[in-house]
This record gives sequence, structure tokens and C-alpha cells, in this order.
Amino acid sequence: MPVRQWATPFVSALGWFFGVAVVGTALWEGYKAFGQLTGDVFPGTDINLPVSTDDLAMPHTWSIAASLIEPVQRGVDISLGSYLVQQAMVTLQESFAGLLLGTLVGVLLAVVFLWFGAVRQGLMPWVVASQTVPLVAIAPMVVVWGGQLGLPAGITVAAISAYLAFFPIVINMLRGLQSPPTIQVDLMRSIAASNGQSLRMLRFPAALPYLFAGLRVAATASVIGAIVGELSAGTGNGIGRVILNFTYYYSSGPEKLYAAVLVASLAGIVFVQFIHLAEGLLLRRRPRS
Amino acid sequence: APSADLATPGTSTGDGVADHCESGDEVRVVLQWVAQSQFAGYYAAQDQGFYADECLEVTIQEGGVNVVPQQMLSSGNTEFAVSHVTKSMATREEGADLVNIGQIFQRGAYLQVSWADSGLETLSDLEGQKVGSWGFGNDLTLRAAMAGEGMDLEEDTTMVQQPFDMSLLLNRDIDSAQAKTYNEYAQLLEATNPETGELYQPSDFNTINLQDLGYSSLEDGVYARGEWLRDEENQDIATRFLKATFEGWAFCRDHFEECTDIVLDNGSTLGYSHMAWQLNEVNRLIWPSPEGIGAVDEDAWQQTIDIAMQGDVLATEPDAGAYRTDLSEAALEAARENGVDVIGDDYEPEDVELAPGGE
Amino acid sequence: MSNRVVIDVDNVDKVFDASGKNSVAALQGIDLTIDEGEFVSLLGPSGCGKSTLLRVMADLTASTSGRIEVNEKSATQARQDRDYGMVFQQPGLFEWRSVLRNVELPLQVAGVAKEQRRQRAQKMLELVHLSDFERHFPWQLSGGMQQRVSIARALTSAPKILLMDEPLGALDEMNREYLQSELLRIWDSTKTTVVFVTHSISEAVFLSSRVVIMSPRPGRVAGVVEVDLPYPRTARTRTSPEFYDKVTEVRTALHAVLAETETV
Amino acid sequence: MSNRVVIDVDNVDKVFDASGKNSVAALQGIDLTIDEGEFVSLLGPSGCGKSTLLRVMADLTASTSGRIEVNEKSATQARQDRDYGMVFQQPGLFEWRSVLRNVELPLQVAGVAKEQRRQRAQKMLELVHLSDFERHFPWQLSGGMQQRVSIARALTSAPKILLMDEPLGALDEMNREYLQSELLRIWDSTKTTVVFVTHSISEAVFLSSRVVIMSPRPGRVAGVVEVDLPYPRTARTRTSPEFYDKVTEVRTALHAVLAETETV
Amino acid sequence: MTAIDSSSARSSLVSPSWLLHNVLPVIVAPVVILTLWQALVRGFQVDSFVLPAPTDIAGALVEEIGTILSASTVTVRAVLLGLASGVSGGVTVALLLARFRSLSAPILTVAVIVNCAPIVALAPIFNNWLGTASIASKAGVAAIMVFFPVLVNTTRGLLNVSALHLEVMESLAASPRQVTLWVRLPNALPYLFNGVKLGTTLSVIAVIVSEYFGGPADALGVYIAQMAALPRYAEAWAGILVSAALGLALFGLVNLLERYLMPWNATTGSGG
Ligand SMILES: Nc1ncnc2c1ncn2[C@@H]1O[C@H](COP(=O)(O)OP(=O)(O)OP(=O)(O)O)[C@@H](O)[C@H]1O
Ligand SMILES: Nc1ncnc2c1ncn2[C@@H]1O[C@H](COP(=O)(O)OP(=O)(O)OP(=O)(O)O)[C@@H](O)[C@H]1O
Ligand SMILES: Cc1ncc(C[n+]2csc(CCO)c2C)c(N)n1
Ligand SMILES: [Mg+2]
Ligand SMILES: [Mg+2]
Repeated sequence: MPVRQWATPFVSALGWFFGVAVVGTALWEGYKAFGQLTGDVFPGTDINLPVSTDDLAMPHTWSIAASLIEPVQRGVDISLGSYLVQQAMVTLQESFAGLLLGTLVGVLLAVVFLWFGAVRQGLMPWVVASQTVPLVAIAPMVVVWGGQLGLPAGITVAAISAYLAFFPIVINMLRGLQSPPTIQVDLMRSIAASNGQSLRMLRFPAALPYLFAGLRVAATASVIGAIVGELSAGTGNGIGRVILNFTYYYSSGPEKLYAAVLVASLAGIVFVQFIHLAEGLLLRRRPRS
Repeated sequence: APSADLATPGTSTGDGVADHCESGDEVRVVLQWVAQSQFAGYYAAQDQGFYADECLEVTIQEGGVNVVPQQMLSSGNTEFAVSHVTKSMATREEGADLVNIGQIFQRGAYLQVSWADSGLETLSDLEGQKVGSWGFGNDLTLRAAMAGEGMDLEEDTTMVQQPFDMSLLLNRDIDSAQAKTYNEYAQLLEATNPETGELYQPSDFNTINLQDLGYSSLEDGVYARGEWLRDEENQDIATRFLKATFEGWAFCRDHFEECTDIVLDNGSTLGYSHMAWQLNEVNRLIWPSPEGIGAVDEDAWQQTIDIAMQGDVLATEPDAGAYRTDLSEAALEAARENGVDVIGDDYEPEDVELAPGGE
Repeated sequence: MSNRVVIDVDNVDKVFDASGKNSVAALQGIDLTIDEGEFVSLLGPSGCGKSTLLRVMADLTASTSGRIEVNEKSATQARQDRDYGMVFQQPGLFEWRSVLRNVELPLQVAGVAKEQRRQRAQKMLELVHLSDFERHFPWQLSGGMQQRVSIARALTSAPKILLMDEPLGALDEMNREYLQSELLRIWDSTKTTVVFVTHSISEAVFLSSRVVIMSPRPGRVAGVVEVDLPYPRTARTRTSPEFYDKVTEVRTALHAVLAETETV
Repeated sequence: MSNRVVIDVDNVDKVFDASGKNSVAALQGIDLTIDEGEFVSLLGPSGCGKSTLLRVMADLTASTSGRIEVNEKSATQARQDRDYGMVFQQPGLFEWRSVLRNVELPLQVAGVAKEQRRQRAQKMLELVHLSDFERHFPWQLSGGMQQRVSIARALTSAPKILLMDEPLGALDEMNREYLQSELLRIWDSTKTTVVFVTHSISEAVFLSSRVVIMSPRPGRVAGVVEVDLPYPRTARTRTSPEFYDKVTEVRTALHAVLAETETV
Repeated sequence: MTAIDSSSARSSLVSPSWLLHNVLPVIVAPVVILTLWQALVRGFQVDSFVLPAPTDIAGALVEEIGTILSASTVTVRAVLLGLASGVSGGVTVALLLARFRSLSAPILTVAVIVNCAPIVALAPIFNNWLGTASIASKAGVAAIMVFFPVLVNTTRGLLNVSALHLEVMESLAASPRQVTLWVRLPNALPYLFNGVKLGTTLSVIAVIVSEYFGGPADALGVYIAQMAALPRYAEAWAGILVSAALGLALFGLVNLLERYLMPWNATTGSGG
């Protein structure tokens, strides 16, 4: 079946991913073999390698891979791999909810900023400042707020994820809403289009490519937000919590932590690729820039 | 049966209630940390159907870094929480209505560990050294003990935020590490000495037992919200929860190996010997309980509060509502009637041998 | 040609940023009447206020003082009644709409039913010889074709007045001459009144019945040249001596303006 | 005007993407000699290969076959000897350099000492009447001023040959006519040989001593018109009957080409 | 012919109407927000473990400023080290990619993909590799997080040069070194700065998250977490405030540097 054009970035990204996996594995094992050979020093010196290459610090790639098919815990016949995927799905659901929420808030805010210049002037610096607030620090409090409002923990995590996601959306969406050239704005005015019509027929469609540029950044941010949120949410769910757990158990099974980090990265990457896919689909009629 | 609920891992929910129940009451309990023997009693009560017998459907929720049980309790995300007196009373001072309804651990478990060859044998030896500390309120007992020596943790030592394992001490990145008898100390003894290829021995370390120095604070206990407890029905639920929990702890005292297995089946990925060691040490913190498990010893309570106030975590003494004993007394009574030994006078610790990596 | 006045500009001033110290007097004391069916060009050097005058007429910019009457009402009213069609230097098509849906836009804004506006838009595309491209997207057309679409779009709501701001400025000379002829043909078949802004002397002369010459700083009407060359005008018109004479006349008038104000 | 041949284009072909299935024959059998001090325009419809021919002369694109000799050496050698000055349709100034430093660039590339290149660049800015703007950045200048800077830049290394690809295409007509006169003045004072690409008939006639008319698909030289109007040419030249006659002659020749190849 | 007058753009910076439209809202907004916040907390008697009042936070800030500032220096050191190594690493690799252009497409694609991974997840691994107590593990995570956006942006800047500029240089027979120095580098500067601006907030987040996974106890991330867990929310918020201020200050500093290094962008380089 011929691959449709809007899907090619997605497919090629997959190809790239496997390429990276192969090269990454080779580098990892190469470095490890080198370190084992030289006793973790640069040959002919006593300068230590930056990272020691024993099995605790750097488990073999195949033991990481093998751990994926082993049971995740005693007495349970679910493999680590499927467990991690399950957990990653939980995180992705939270990220997706966070992305939706963040996009909604971001787009609304962008429209308000578009129509009310004074509000934009007043709030924009604080929108920037909001992103310099260390999320990990406020996440536990957000969890308390969510609890006070009677929200389930998953929603609270999504809210934390949305907090990181809304920023690139506001910035890009506002830029997009302001992107139509004067000519197009004047044209709408000359045909006596209402503000709403102008928004619907001109500014929104013009902002779509910008929105997607923002969505790609926001998608990554939302996964980070969900992971950080999970650290505090106390649901025990999600790949973030799994990473934490395996950190706790690092010395008894380092490969599990690596496997979890890999799956988390993969989840983030796949998530963004889906955004790409949606973008390709929705904007397939637009000229390529 | 393995009761780890993989639909929502990190939690364990019972498979329904006993036949004699008309209906089940759903409640949640949040632990202070991940599944381990420190919380064996709760898992055993779940696994052995003690909660089900009380017509409770209990969801046990693991803790972890940043999962602050007091916070989850005060925000209404759980009905019960396992926490320390110091931390929950600090939260109470900020306006959250947390009430201690059953004090499980009767003794403290804090150690300060250093290498034997370092010659750090007393707290005053720690002056000018790099000292690891967990923080999050786990530093209070150490602070108090140091203050007793006329020292100040921040000013007289270099404090390092200690992570979840003992690698800092093993790598000699710090001179002295915090350890609990039931966990981190075992981690040291499970590690292999690269020079000998054998496990490290207790003789390789100097341990300062803060309890022996007279600084003991009340650790794991069960908390609920005062406002929630105002409802008579909830008082009944709490009583039943405590009764089943007490039975769980008694089970773990009497069925050592079975209980260890229950913990391992509930998601602990650490090895058998580590969990066995931990259960043994935790049993020692509980048994014997002269007043019965769950009782609050007023002197120990007061000392704990003093430690918290000295550590600047509490500004004033907690009010009278900070703990209540009526529920745990009723639970004790009910358990006794059930034929359970809730005092453990003739408790004898096991002899646990640690294997490499805690396997 | 009837004599009904369609646009009446009376002593209009426009000052940008009036209170600030960068205030620019873009228009000063503009008096101009345009009759129904006329083709009037506004000609003048860059910055003389041609666009500003057009935009004031179209109610895209408010005048600072003076009065504008369009079809016996205010410019704002005329705009809200959708009396205008506008064409700009760039086609300004919406790249997410097909050619047909671009042409439909003014009717869609006006709330015309789908079937009806489709038919009307198709008719307009016929007029500009682009029926074969209705399903294409703007980026699939050349610049000249895009500009023809934008003319169709301006005409689709059958506006009484067509306002064009250098609509052919971005095209190369060959394409430009071709579209000039097309424009005259369309004007002839629709009988609208056209106000046309341009920099090009020959373009103004070829198209217009009247050329309004403007002078800069502040923008004023410096002169009006009647172009009495007969319509329809064709490729042959461009090589006729009468055409050259008119061009020379306009050029001379314009250079007088430039000389007066100091040069470029 | 001497008769020394400066550029000798001999039977040059250029095929883009020769092996691919989108191969385009951009130039075919081009023969052209340009003498020292000439001002030659290349005129023709869009896509006929004007830019390609200029770029082949400048060694920015390699020809597919044929021979080009510039000052009795290969085009590559000529480029490396910095015999050329180039001006493009867009000014292409470096926005991070001040006007002065933009004009200095060719000398800086050539390794000329700072003091010396500064003086030379200042002289060039005088020539284009922009001495007051040497410390400005490009964005602070209008399009016409930027194009003048780019002309100054092209002249700063005193090139023997000035190659210009529609340098005035982006400007409005008034500015364009002004710069045409400026260009002739500069050409007169520097005595360089100029090859000038344009779309505009009147521009080609006004500027050149010779107009080379090109036809498209494949690009060929379709004819050459000698423009024997006397230099210096002034604003008056534009209104003279001889000028109109030449314009008509070139227009006719060009339309013959277009008719031959089918229109727009 | 008119030149766009730069001095006019600048002088309008202090005009009353400019102040009214640009400065006033920036001052009014926080006053409104803080007043609402205070009123909400006091009016509804919100417990401090839910949300402390701004006045309480201010009090805590005054009282704890010494501790917070000394904790900040520990954190800032890691942030700066991470930012500096991330930026220099990113720029170096970008320069290499611009030099060996055939490598740039694959490596850039990979970089864009890797950039989608939640790199904070590396924090525990870096602790293990580079030492929990060492600054390197904190700065390392920050450096990686900064590295990718800087690499991607800078490479784009080095490669996305205008074809016209390249042709101008070619017609002048300029050497590759001259092209890099006078065209590619200045062209890449605005791209680089966009990457660095992203990097400033990322590096603060990265270091504070890493600190959660263990490290020096007198660091800002640990301070905030400890205070939040105790719970002393007023103190926690004071710490949050300072850390946000640090992020903003860093962001502002980068903006200033940008203005200084790119004077030609005087009016357009507004940043944000
Ligand atoms: N929005 C604006 N704010 C301030 N000044 C303006 C504005 N628009 C135009 N001007 C100024 O008003 C004068 C007239 O501008 P206008 O655009 O009408 O000229 P024009 O004749 O259309 O020029 P061109 O031929 O270059 O399009 C110019 O000096 C211009 O700088
Ligand atoms: N790099 C290229 N690759 C493929 N084809 C090209 C390339 N450059 C030009 N062409 C083709 O060569 C032909 C001549 O192009 P050229 O740019 O020389 O025309 P031109 O006369 O300069 O047109 P214009 O007046 O529009 O600038 C055109 O058909 C064009 O599509
Ligand atoms: C940063 C941080 N470290 C440790 C703990 C939890 N904790 C307190 S004491 C202790 C050892 C007993 O097992 C553990 C794990 C936490 N909440 N946050
Ligand atoms: Mg204009
Ligand atoms: Mg060309």
C-alpha cells in the first residue's frame, strides 16, 4: 500500500528511531567494552572515564532488553515490558488530557490577548514568569487543591501537565492569530465581517500551522508535566512513579530503571509523532513552506 | 493469592467483603513509602481477609518521594494515612485537622552510620563532617540528639540530601549516613566488599543508635481527619479498620515467613532476605506493646513533640484533639475477644541472615 | 456615463499619530468627486497618501477631519452595506480555501445560502477565465492567476464600487499588460465604479477615464488629467501617438509635482 | 567606446536536471559578445533564461556546454580574480552589518586593510548619495535606498564588469526612474561594462546601448536592438519621440517572440 | 526618500502614552492578582496548607531570605554550569554539522526526536553516573536538556542562510571560512538566542528536579520540597518565588546579552 504523503514524516520518524536504537546500542556497548578493557581509565593514564562501566552503572543492553520479558514482580505473570507499556499508557492519557486542557486554556487566552491589548500587556510577563516556577515544587500543592475540589488524582496530574503545556500554545497561537497580513484583515473589514467571523474564517485557520508548532512543543512539555505530576500525585500510577520506584530499587536491578526510562522516552516520542501525524492530516492541503 | 492490583499498580484492593457482611465500606490507606515490610501488617490484613471480615474494602496506596501522606489525608484523597507524629502534627498546625487514632510503632528506629575506620563514634565526632540526611522531617530526631550535644546540624556539619540508597556512604561521598534499623542498615550489610568479595559485616561500621541516646520519636501510626471522624459511622469504620490492622500485625509476628511472602507478593522488588530482615526489625519496634498495639505512650508522645518543637517544626504544642485512644481501645478489645494476642509479651525476634543484594 | 455622484470626498484631512511627535500629515484638504461608472486612478510618488485616501474612502481608516459621502451615506454605512469590493497589491487569498471558496467568502460573510453563493462564485470565475481552477488551492496558481481570483472575489457580491490598491504592482510587465486589458473588459461588463491606485503612469493612462495626481507631504490633489482616449482600449492603444501624448502630459504634471516638493 | 571584447559567450547551452525527467532546457545555443564599456540589457518574458544566462556569465551556475570567455580567461578565473560586481533583484544586504560595513564587504573579503577599505566604501556611498547613512542598519532604509547600497557594494572593488539581475524590479516606478538615471550617471563616471536583466521595455530602452531580446523554452537570443539614443539620457529623453519609437520597436520585436511561443 | 528613523522609535520609549500602554498594565496586573489572592485567602479563611496569604509569604521571605539565598547559590551554580555546558556543547556540535553538512540532516532529525523524550527522567541515572552529591549530576541533566534545543536551533540558523547572501559571497570569491564567519555565524545568532532562552527555564527545571532525587541538602529545590512536605507553605512559596525570580532574571540576562550582541535587532529583538 502506498504511504500517504501526510504519513511520511511519521513513518520516517519510526525509521529514524530504529536507526538511533542501533547506533545507540553500539555506542553503549562499545564504551562499556572499552571501559572494561582499560579498567575505566583513559588508556595510559589514571584519568577516570566520566562514567564507570560496571554492570551497576551501565547494564548490558541485552540485560535491559531481557528484563523486559521477565515478570515484573514475584508471583505475577505480567512481564516488565507490558507493565511499562501499561504504565506509559496511563501517563500518556494524563498527558493527553493535560494537552487538551492546556490547549483549551492556551487558545482562549490567546484570543483574549488578541482582543484586549491591555490584558496582554499586563499578563504576558506573568505568563512567562509562570514557566520559571519550578513545577516539581508546586505539584504537591496542586494535588492538595485537586483533592479539596474532590477531583481524582489523574485529573490533578493532567492539570499539572496542562500548566506546562499551555505556554507554548499561548505564544504560538497568539502569533498565529496575529499572522494574517493587513491585506487579509482589511479584506474582512471591507466585507463587513464581524469579529467572530473574522476569527472563524480568517484568524483561526491562519493560526493552525502555528498552533501545531506549539502543540509539538506542548506535547513534550505535557509528558514532562505528567511525569513530574505523578511524582507527587500519589496515585501510584504512571511511568513517572515507576521510574521513581525503580530508582529506589536501583541497586537490586539497575536494568529496570533503564528500561523504564527508555519506555518513558519512547512514549514521549510517539506522542509527539502522533501530533505530527494529525498535523500532516489536517494541513495536507496547505503549501509546504 | 497475589493481590497486587495491576490495573492500578502501587495499590492493592481487596477482592470484596466476607459473606456475613450486608455491604462493604470502601476506604483507602496511604503508606509512607513503597511496598515493604515496614507496612507488612496492612498487607497481611488485606491478604488474610481481616479487612474483608470487618466488611471493609480497603485500597492500600503505596507512598514514595513527594507522596506526602499527611497531604493526601488533609486534601481528602484518602481516609487513613500512615505517618509520623512530628510530620502530622506540623501539618495539623497549618490548619489540617489530622488526628492520630492508633500508634503502631512504639519505638524509634534511627541510626547514624559511619565507617568503622573513620573513627566517628559519637555525635560530637560528626563536627565538620559530611553528614547525610533525608530531610522531610526525618532529620528531626538527629537534630534533637545533636542539640543535646550542643551542636547544630547545619552549622557544625555539611549536610547532604541523602537519596534512597546507601551509595553515598558506600562510595565514601559522605562520612555519616542516616539509616533505619529495618532498611538502610540492611542495605549496607547486603553490599559486597570489593576488597574481600564478601558481604560487609556490622564490624565494618560504627552505628550510633539515637534511641539509645534517649532520643526516640513516635514513627508509623494511623491518622484520619477529625472532621471525618465526627460521623459515628466513620468512627465505626475506623475502629474496624484498626482492629483488622492490629490482627494483621499480630499475624506477621506469628507467621514470619508467610508475612514476608505477602509483602513480596505486593510489589516489593527487593529480595526475600531484605524483606525478612525488615519485618524482623519492624516487629521489634512494635512488640511487645505493653498497653496493647496502637496505644499512645504519653511520655513518648511528649518527647516526640519536644523534638519537633526543638527542630522548629512545631511552634506550639498540639491541642488535646491531636490524638484519641477510644477507637484503638475499642479495636483492641474486639481483637482480644477474637483471641488475638495484642501485647506480644513473649515475642522473640527471629535470626535473619542477609544475602548479597538482599536476595 | 451618468453623472450620479458615487463618492464625494470633501476637504478631508488625515494625520497619523496626531498627538505624538512623529505625527504625519498623510492627507490634507482632499476634495474629490467620483461619478458612477468612472474609472479613476490615483497616481503619485511613494508615500503621497494614495493608499491612505483609498482606505479612508473604504472606511478602513478614519479621516481626521472632513466629510466623505458614498452613495449618499457615510463611508461606514457603505462598508456595512457591503457597497465595496476591494483588491490589494497582493492577492491575499486564504491558502486554506480552494479557489472557489475564496471567491465565495464575501457572500458567506453576508450569510448567502450555500447553493446560491456557489453559483455566483462560479460565474465570477468564468468572468476571469479561471473556471477550470475552482478546486485548486491558491498556491497552485501563478501570481497573475491569483490576482485574477482576488478580482473575482471582489466582484462576487456585485459591489457598486471597486477599490483597488496597486493590484498589478507585483506582476511582471507582460502579465501586467494582459491583466490591464482583462480589467477593462470586466469593468465594461460589470459597469462598476473603479478607484485604482497605481505608481505607473502608463498604467494609469491606459486604464482610466480620469487620473488624479497626488503630491506628497502632506498628501494633496495636485491635479487631475482627463483621459479622453476612446474605450475599448486594446494593445493597439498602447502604441498610438495619442497614448504617448497622454503619458507625456501626465508625466509632465507629475514631474512638476515632484520638482515642487523636492525629489525622491 | 572601444571594441575590446569583455564577455564572449559562444554557443552556450544550459539544461537543468539534465538526467532527471523534469529536465529544463534553460539556454540553447547562446552566442553573444559584449564589448568594453557597453550597457547591454537582456529582455524577455518570465522564464526565458535571462537570469540563467547572467548567472552562467558570473560563474554562479555552470553551463552544460559551450564556452564563455571573460577578459580573455574563463568565467571561473574571472570570478576568482573578482572581475565582477553583482547586483540582484533584492538588495541582499547583511542585516547585521551597518551600511558602511556592507559596502566594505567585498574589500574585506579581498583582504584590503581596514583604513583603506573604509575610505573606499565612503567614496562609494557618496557616489550613491548615502553618506549620511553609513552608521544605519539596512532595516532603517527604504527599499530604494537599500538597492543603492547594494549598487555601492557592487562597485566598491572597482569591478570591470557589473552584472545586474533586475536590480530595480522591486521598486515603484518613480523610484525606479530616479535610480535609472543614477545608474547611468554612475556608469558614465566609472566606465564599467554593464549587463542588465529586466522585464521592462522602457527601462531596457532608456538604459542600454543594446537590448538583447530572449525567447523562452528553450531560452534563445531572439533578436538584438541597437539603441542609438545619445547619452547622457535624461528625464527629457523619456518624452522624446525617438524614445517612443525605440520602445515601439522593442515592443514589436518582443511581441513577435511571444506570439511565436504562445502567450502568458 | 525617507529612512525609518531609529531615534524616533527609541525616544517614544519614554512617552506618556507608551508608559500607559506598556508599563502600567504590567504593574497593575500583579497588584490586582495579589489583592485578589489576599482577599480570597482571608475572606474564605483558606487554610495555609491549601494556600498561604501573600502577606504570610512575604513574612516568610523576609525571615528566611538568608537561607533561601544561600540555597539559591548552590542551585544557581548548577544551573549556570548546566546552561553553559549545554549551550557550548550545542553550539560546538552545530558548528561541526554546518561544516559536515551531509551529517546534519540525519543528526538533526535524531536530535529533534530525542528532544521529545522527557529528559528529566534521566535525573536518577545521572545521579548514579556522576555522583549524587556532585554538582555534575545536576548540571549534567540541565546540560542535556539545554543541549538539544540549542543544537537544533543553532544548526538551523547556520544552515538557513539566505541563498542570496551565499551568492553574494560566492560572487566575491569568498573562502568557506569567510562565509562561516561573516554569514553563517551572525545569521545563527538570533536562532541561538531562541534556543538559549528556552534553555534558561529548562535548566532551572532540570536542576530542581535533579535535586529532588538527592544531592546537597542546602539547595533551593530541596528547600522548597522540604518546606512543602513539613508543611510550611509560606516558606515553600517564598522559595518558589525566589526560584521563579531566578528564572526570570536569567531570562532577562539572556535578553540583555542578545541586545548587546545583536545591535542590528534593536527594535525587533523584543524576545519572549
Ligand atoms: N499606519 C500608519 N501610521 C503612521 N503613518 C502612516 C501609516 N500609514 C501610512 N502612514 C504614512 O502616511 C503617508 C502616506 O502613506 P500611504 O501608504 O498612503 O502612501 P502611498 O501613496 O500609498 O505610498 P506607496 O505608493 O508607497 O504605497 C506616508 O508618509 C506613510 O509613512
Ligand atoms: N535551479 C534550477 N533548477 C531547475 N530549473 C531551473 C533552475 N533555475 C531556473 N530554472 C528554469 O530555467 C528556466 C529559465 O529560468 P530563469 O530564472 O533564467 O528565467 P528568467 O528569464 O530569469 O525569468 P524571470 O524573469 O522570471 O526571472 C525556467 O524555466 C526555470 O524554471
Ligand atoms: C527525598 C526523600 N527521601 C526519603 C523519603 C522517605 N523516607 C523517609 S525515611 C526513609 C527510609 C525508611 O525506609 C524513607 C525512604 C522521602 N519521603 N523523601
Ligand atoms: Mg500604498
Ligand atoms: Mg530571473
